[in-house]
Amino acid sequence: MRANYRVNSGVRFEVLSKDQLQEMFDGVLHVMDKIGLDVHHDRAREILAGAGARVEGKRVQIPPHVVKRSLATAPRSFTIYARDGNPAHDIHIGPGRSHFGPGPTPPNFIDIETLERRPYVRDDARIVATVCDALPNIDFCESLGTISDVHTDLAASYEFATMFPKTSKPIVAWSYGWDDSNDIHQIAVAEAGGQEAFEKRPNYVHYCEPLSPLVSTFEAVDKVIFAAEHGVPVIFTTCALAGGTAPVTPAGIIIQTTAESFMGLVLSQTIRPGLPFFMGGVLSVMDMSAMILTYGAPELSLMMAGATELAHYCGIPLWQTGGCTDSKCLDEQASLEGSLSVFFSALSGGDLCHDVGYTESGMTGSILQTVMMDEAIGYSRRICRGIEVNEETLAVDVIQDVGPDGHYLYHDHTMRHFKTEFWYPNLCDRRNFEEWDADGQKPMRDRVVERTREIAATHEPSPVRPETEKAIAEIMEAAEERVKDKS
Amino acid sequence: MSQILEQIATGIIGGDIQGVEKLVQKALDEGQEAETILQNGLIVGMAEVGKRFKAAQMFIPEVLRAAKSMHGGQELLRPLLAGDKAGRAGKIVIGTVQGDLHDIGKNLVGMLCEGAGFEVVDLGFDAPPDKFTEAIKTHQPDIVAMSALLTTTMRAMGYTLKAIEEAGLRDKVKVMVGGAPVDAEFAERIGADGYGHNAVSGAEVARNLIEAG
Amino acid sequence: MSEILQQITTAVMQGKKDEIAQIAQQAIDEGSGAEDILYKGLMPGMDYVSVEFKAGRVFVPEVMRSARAMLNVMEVIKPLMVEKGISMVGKVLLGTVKGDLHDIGKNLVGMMCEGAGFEVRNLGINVEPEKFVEAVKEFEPDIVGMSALLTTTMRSMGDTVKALEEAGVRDRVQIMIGGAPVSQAFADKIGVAYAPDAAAAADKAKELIANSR
Amino acid sequence: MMVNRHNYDVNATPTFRVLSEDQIEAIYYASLRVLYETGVRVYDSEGVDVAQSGGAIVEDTTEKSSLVKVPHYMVDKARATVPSKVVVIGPDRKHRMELYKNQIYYGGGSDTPYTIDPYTGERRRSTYNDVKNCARIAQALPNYDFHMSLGITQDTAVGTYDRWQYLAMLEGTSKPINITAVDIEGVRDQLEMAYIRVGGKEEWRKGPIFTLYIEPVSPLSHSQEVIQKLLFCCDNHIPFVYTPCPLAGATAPTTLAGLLVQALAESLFGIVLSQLRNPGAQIIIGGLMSNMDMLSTIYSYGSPEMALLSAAYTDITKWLRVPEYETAGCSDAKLFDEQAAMEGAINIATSGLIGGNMIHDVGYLDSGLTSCPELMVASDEMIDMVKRILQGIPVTPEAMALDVMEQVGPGGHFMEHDHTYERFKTEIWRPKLIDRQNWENWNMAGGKRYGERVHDRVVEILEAETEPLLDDAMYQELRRVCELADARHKDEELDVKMFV
Repeated sequence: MRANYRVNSGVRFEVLSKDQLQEMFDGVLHVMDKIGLDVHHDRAREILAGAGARVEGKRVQIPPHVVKRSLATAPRSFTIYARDGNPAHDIHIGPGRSHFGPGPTPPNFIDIETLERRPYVRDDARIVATVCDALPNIDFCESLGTISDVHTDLAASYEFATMFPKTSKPIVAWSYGWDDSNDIHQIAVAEAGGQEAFEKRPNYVHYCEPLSPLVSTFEAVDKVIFAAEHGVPVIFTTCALAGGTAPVTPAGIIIQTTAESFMGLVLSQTIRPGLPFFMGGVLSVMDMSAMILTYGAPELSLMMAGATELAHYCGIPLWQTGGCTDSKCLDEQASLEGSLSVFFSALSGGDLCHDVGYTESGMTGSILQTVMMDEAIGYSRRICRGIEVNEETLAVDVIQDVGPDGHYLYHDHTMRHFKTEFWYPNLCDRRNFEEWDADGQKPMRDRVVERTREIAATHEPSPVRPETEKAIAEIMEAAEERVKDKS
Repeated sequence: MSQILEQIATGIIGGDIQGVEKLVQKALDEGQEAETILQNGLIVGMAEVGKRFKAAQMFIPEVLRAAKSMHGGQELLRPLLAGDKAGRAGKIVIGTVQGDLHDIGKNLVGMLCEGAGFEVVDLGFDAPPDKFTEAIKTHQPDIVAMSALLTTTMRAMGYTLKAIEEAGLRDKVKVMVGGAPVDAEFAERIGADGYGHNAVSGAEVARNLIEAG
Repeated sequence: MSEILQQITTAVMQGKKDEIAQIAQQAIDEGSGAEDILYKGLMPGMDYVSVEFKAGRVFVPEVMRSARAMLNVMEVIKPLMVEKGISMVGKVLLGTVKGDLHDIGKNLVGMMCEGAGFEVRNLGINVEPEKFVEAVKEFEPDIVGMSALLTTTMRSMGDTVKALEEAGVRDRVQIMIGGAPVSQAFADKIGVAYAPDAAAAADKAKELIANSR
Repeated sequence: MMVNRHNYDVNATPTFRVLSEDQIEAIYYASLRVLYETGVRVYDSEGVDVAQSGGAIVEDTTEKSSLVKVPHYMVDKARATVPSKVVVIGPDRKHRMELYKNQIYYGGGSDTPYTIDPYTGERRRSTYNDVKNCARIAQALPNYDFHMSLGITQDTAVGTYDRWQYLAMLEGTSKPINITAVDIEGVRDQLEMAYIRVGGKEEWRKGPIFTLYIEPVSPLSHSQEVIQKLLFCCDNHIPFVYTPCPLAGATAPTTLAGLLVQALAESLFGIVLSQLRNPGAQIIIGGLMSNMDMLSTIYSYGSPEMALLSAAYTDITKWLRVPEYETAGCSDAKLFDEQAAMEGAINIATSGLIGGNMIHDVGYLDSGLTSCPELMVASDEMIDMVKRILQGIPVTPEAMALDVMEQVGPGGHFMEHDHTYERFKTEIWRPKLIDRQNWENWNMAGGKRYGERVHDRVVEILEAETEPLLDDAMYQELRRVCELADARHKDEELDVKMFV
């Protein structure tokens, strides 16, 4: 019998100490209170003023107690449900868990047949949803593109309408504004069986993106209001560039983006206390030569890990970023950049890690990258699971049994554990040279393409209810009607 | 095919060591021919195991279990089987060569060869050339298999082959080699008859050498 | 005289934004003309910076400094230029289109164009088509540059082009566009020029000027 | 007002741990039990005598070996004298490794039978020239702190390959080297070569220029060669790496904790024996532990378990206060591809985070059978990225930049601010071969994959004119040691040009 014994369940990773986190949190409160943010939305400013904010023109300053009140009502743990009731597809947000999925809105897509870069089209949404549904380490779905072959105003509506029937994993939805948010919500509600049922088991999350530095745009705020009024879990995340739209120092950018995100927090919690809220955002550096927001920088991993710890310190989940790259093709750079950020995201326990499948600094979505990163996520998850230490795993008796110069291949202990202790890859090739050689010397990217095509061609996601199919058709018809006079 | 033979095959696949022995005994008690039990039960099961392993549906520890069950069943049948080999695929003398203490690869090959129906004589690791020649004289194997994990100890394979030649035994046995740094080119250079690039292929090569006579 | 112009060039290259105005004043006092200061002092410095930037040896914040240094001198010599009727390479009017609050890319373009010797007027973000029209009439630019970061606001680019046409000023200016979702294909569709990034935008501006003259 | 913070914890770097202190102790005490109750097999009578003289129980003695059981107090005693810090300095007296606690140094791996030809991309047997080329690449890469051969010379005699290999490395690099030796004569010759290179025995004592790689066989077996090398190192002030290579599921328990128990018992025996022989003898324990892939039967160099075990073992060695031999930058891929990048990136990250001291095998492919110059160059960049992450997030008023945000204000930008100008070069990591251009520019530049750019860099390094590291006289002197060794081995058949 042991006493006073403490174990690590999984590995331990920490970027910031508690004291440092408190100091950064105080910095966030300072920014919100003393500098304030510009909020380009009249009604939002009214709501915020009602909650105790000081409003002058567009500038909104929020005192610390108002922020803290909102933090107190926002939950740390909750569930986003699979639309079909498949518990394996539910996402349980809470300490020590990280989840992964693609990202929204790149203009381009890598065609999985021709492997060429071209504008994102509607059928790509189907492919992305189908493949995400099948991948073992992808937990939620996002489109990886903005549909270019439908009416511009309906890109988001069509995106959701196309993806929703093709995956039962929760979708993170993106939209332009109120109308298409409503299209999306009606589809989700139809499947859930009504607004009340939806609120009990929300099956999607809404994504809103304000601006850095310290600007809440009309659309982003409008969508938060929509989400709060309809009980949709919400993400409020800026996309800041250290050295461009945020301080060049990691502590500075984390503080600024947190303040930007907290504007959405206060707004959403004021409208609907208890609404699940994800703090953002995408934190990376501006490459001072290429003038891009880099999606492959080591700073992204570092800053996102710091932001995750700050969010958790504040008691709310984080919208993480990883599995993305600045590479223009499926290559070694895409793999190493994506793998590093995925690994650090998993280590830090970012609650929803998105952009798995972003390439070319977010300009091109690639489901091939997602498929490749699925492997890196599985790999990272095995490491994060750590090492279990107990009498059975210490195996002193087994070592005694086998003895010097023996082997463990026949041992019962091996039979008991070899499947759970070891991770088995899908894409990493561990055959010896001769077998690999005989099979055509394929690099991993070839296997990625093969696997992607195979999944896209063969995977059958669980269908939506027939009523939902009908509802989707009606909702989209009404939407077309709504925009028919706009160019 | 009778039900009991199917059960034996299933037992092999499941690596049920005791179960297979019991079933083989039962089949004998029921009056089945030993040769039938071997061909339509044990070997059928093991063939399936090989197939599943290649398809990544079975893992090495399971394959080794299956091999052991196969071996157990076969031992029961052996006295009843006709012919000088008594149902065996052949006899192998196996060892890790002199100077090399790594024997995990050699162990794997040995176990898989047993599963393939061979009688295996294991000389252990760090086995000098004369230990091999002695063993050939004593056990009269069909095949001598040598393993090495180090580039430096690979040369002991050459020395051993030479010793076998000098003892006038070279034409009595087939010689196969394997191990991480060994490749087909090297095997050819020292005059071995076969090369296995991993444990599974080692067992296959052994079978092919026997079939080729 | 050329020594002091050399000093100005060096000060631009090194981004000495505070010291440079003094050096320029000294140059004027010593009898340098505005044209010399601009074309033999400032521009060679900016050309160097621009080449180094494209080679990846000088970085955005440094280019910013150099551009700022140049602008500080421009403040000093502007009255002289007006007096003598000396013009810059050209005039560029910039803005992020209506509905879009993204600023950073457009600011980079502004800086690069300034560095290339253009006079730049920046209309800021969320710029209505009418505001572009007004500014074209008043500022009389050679080039109008528009930026958008959102797919939805890309439409405003088309609207702005239309508004310029309707106001009858479309043929007085060249138009170029840029921003993450913007492509050559889209630019072709609305009949304007396209630049994939800020450095390319400055080159494009120069090219448009050269073609128009 | 200047106010200092106190009672304030600072994470100066990210912190990473696999095992809690209680778990480390559970593993440690379990290995003490293995050492005493199961024992280790020792195939060297001198080694057995040394152990016995220190109090070990010797049983089951055969013609070749004995079972040696080590009581706990012997381990305690050895731990009291084993150095917590080992220093190795390259022959240029500049590149140095201070191996202790959380110091990290990256370097290659030893003796792969194959190398990927840097020009043709084909896998073939490694030659003297390959070893020299890998050393030259290591010399050129800033994140390589030490070197190992990354190829076994196979166009020299097998019995003396190690001297030639060392000569090839000395021709290519002036960084510290972890050598291998074919036998005790090989160590002796290479030590002589090191004396020549560094200017005599006294100079060596000031800072040894190599460590010797010694590998006992798992489970729990210590060959004559291994023990003899260990004793020789203890007697001659040679720091050495004592690293078993247990394979979970084959030569060690399948459960990772069990593997750690066994590996630690194997290392502790090395510590005990070395400290009995010469208290203060410099030993580095490791470090290469992984699982057998149960489908392919390979020793996996790219598995997450490898990364995890190496990190966990570092936790243990830090607790023991003994320098650690970590493993990273390696893969099971057969060429430098996305798999090699993925496995390499993550295991480089874990090794850097955990702070393993001497992190080897950077550049290994094909489960340790093939060395790859491209993976070396790519790893250099990955290590650089990880080092950026290791700088952590300083939380100071300057870094928090609240005043800067106020000056810039909502909707502004930071590109022109002094705060950015003064820091961007240190805060923003610059890639070397990673490409961040936009699609148009990348496409215009030829649209190359990362692997192609890495390949170009390899060729560039190899074709660059560099000053020879050895002057002709020294080269001849070193070469003479190799030739004398060849002369002693000239009667061995099958030896010369065995492979190539």
